[in-house]
Amino acid sequence: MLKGHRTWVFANKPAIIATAVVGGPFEANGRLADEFDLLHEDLWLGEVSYEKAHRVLLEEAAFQALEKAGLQKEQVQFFIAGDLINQMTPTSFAARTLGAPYLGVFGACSTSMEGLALSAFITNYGGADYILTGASSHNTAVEKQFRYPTEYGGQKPPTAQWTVTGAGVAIVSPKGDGPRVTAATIGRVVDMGMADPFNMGGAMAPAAVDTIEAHLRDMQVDASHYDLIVTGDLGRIGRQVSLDLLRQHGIEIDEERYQDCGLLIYRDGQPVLSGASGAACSAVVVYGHLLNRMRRGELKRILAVATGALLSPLSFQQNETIPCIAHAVAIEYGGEA
Amino acid sequence: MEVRRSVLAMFFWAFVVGGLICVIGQLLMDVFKLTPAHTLTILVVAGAILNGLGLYEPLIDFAGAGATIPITSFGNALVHGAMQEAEKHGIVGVLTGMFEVTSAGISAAIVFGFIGALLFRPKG
Amino acid sequence: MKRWWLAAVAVWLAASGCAKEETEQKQSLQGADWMRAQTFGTAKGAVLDQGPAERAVASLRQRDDVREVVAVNSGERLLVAYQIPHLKRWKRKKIEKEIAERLRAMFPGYDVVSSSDLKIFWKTKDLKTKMEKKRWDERDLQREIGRIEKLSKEQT
Amino acid sequence: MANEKRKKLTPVQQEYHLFEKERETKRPIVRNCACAFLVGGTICAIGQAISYFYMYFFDFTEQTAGNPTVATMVFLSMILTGLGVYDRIAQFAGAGSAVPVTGFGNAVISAAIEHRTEGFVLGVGSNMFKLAGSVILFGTFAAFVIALVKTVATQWGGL
Repeated sequence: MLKGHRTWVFANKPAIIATAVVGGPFEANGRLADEFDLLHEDLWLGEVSYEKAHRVLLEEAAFQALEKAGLQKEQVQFFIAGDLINQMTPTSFAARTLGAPYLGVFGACSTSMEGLALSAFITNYGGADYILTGASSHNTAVEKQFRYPTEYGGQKPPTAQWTVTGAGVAIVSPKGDGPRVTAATIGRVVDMGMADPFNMGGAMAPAAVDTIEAHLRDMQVDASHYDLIVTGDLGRIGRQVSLDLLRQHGIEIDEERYQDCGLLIYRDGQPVLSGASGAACSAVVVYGHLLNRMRRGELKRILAVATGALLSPLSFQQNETIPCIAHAVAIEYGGEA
Repeated sequence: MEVRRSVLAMFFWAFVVGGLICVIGQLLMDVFKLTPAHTLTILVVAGAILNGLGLYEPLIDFAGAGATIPITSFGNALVHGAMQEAEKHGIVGVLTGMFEVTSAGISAAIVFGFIGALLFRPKG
Repeated sequence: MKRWWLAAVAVWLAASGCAKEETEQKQSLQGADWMRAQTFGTAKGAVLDQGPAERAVASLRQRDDVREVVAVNSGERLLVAYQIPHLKRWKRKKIEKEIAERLRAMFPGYDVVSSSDLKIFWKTKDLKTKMEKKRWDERDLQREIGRIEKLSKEQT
Repeated sequence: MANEKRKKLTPVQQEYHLFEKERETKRPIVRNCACAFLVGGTICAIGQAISYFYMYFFDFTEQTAGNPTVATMVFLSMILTGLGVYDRIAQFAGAGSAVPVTGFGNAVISAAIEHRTEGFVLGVGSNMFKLAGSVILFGTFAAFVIALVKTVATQWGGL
């Protein structure tokens, strides 16, 4: 049901019955290492190319989640996922392995919540019993695609972010137990004319603010309604900018309850500069860490706002600015649900 | 003793001059927000221009590797080779002599690049 | 481990490819104590007349843009190698030209080779030290000077 | 570059740019320059040592020692790039490791290693110069123009 301008409210509250997250070596050293189902020591995952390793990450996460939910892959009716690589081949190839009907979605780093919103919408209206949704990214595959060869010695400025190696998937079902998806707000493309690909957080912050504002307005609640509002991968700079921007727009948010996945995932000492990014960043933190906290009862209501920068190396080289987007999904567990 | 002194002086000036050229590169990257590729391109062209003005050769005499190791020397060497050949063969030499002096850097990069691709894979 | 072998072979190839002539390599500076060898003066033990070389050295020593000089002559060949004080190396090309002209004027009948190159300096000094130790006949000396001369004219 | 772009922006965008700029982590320019100086200087000093090595043990003069020195530096750069060390040094050194010829080598070699998975012909062969190509192009073209002007000036202008 549409509420306000661009928010869906899901009357049936589809449940996230199982989640699984897989990470790479850098994540294994991170703060959230315990929240992963599977961690790899080798960035190559024993494959011959980073792109193949990328695909394997998503496959492993998908099979882990199926196992946890006690499902066979044939029972999955739709697979909705995406990544950052050219034409999304890692996800499409993983879909080939799964054999499920597949919708590839691209929202850059906001793919995870885009997929979750769509999955919730479909299951809410009886479109499916089980939908597998997720997102993945692989640090070096993405670096190779968007920036320089991984061994190239280019100095990154302190505004740069580190792409997460990992995959996070969730199985959404209209029945069953687990955190429930109550609402989703679809973002619109916001372009503030930022053009520095080494400062994604600064570029994406306005998109996050736009979506959060729209969500709160459509739902007619204020920020304190949520125990936690978590953005996807704004990093240190983007988080600060968006927080100040929200306050400027008259939305009071408790700083403690406004977190960023890109800052949660790694330790302070890791050389990630401004924080983490990548399609897997929000997927891994939300489906791993945050849903675990909800299951433990530490959080009741969260709003996950995954942010994405919709650029390509081509558009950047042609001097285009960076259009950005953010999708918000409200998740509840326990309480009056 | 005297020779040792001039060797040490050469090390010192190589360090200082080479370091300063790198600082210019760093300023181009940080202040003007240029990509490394743009920075290196500018430096190469600058090296070629300095040779054209007759300033780069004295710098090499003075700073040794401090002037030959930075990428600016690449532009210098291209002009140098072209001029050398032009003196011998006239205007056609400009085209044919260009890689006379620079060939070492490029061929080493090509050969070792290929060997590297045979031996290594990216560590990430 | 195989990698390291290949790498080692590559280094060896690079190094050996650069040594152009085996014979010249042998005459390189191994063993010669170039740092402490006497700089000024001429080869005393030499039977060959080193008069022109001595005069060239004496003449260049007066210049303040020359720090060390060493010279050898044989027949009508005169080889002069010198070092320029570091801060004057900016004008190296000019100094080299001046000195070459001056020496050519001083020794009209001679085929004069002069260089400020460190390698040429080492080689010339080495040659002179050897001349002190053993008798050289003129032809050998000529050939050796010719070799150094060729080296000094190489461009790349 | 930045100014030209800014003119095209709407007032809202311009306002946001200033807003964001205030909160952006500044590049530590002084520290970066110091690191670039130290590392770049050290690389050049190593280059000087290598060229003395070639002069002392082989028959190279100050002039001719340049080429083998450059080749050796590129070789060292290959080793460090292959072992995954060069990009770590670069994050610290910035231009200090990018500007010396080792950085040129690193650009070629890293691209060659990176694209090996696409095969030797289509991957390594065609991507090797994707970063260093512009250096060669502009260096060569600038040299061509300069040498041409200089030759014309000395040959016809001089007479």
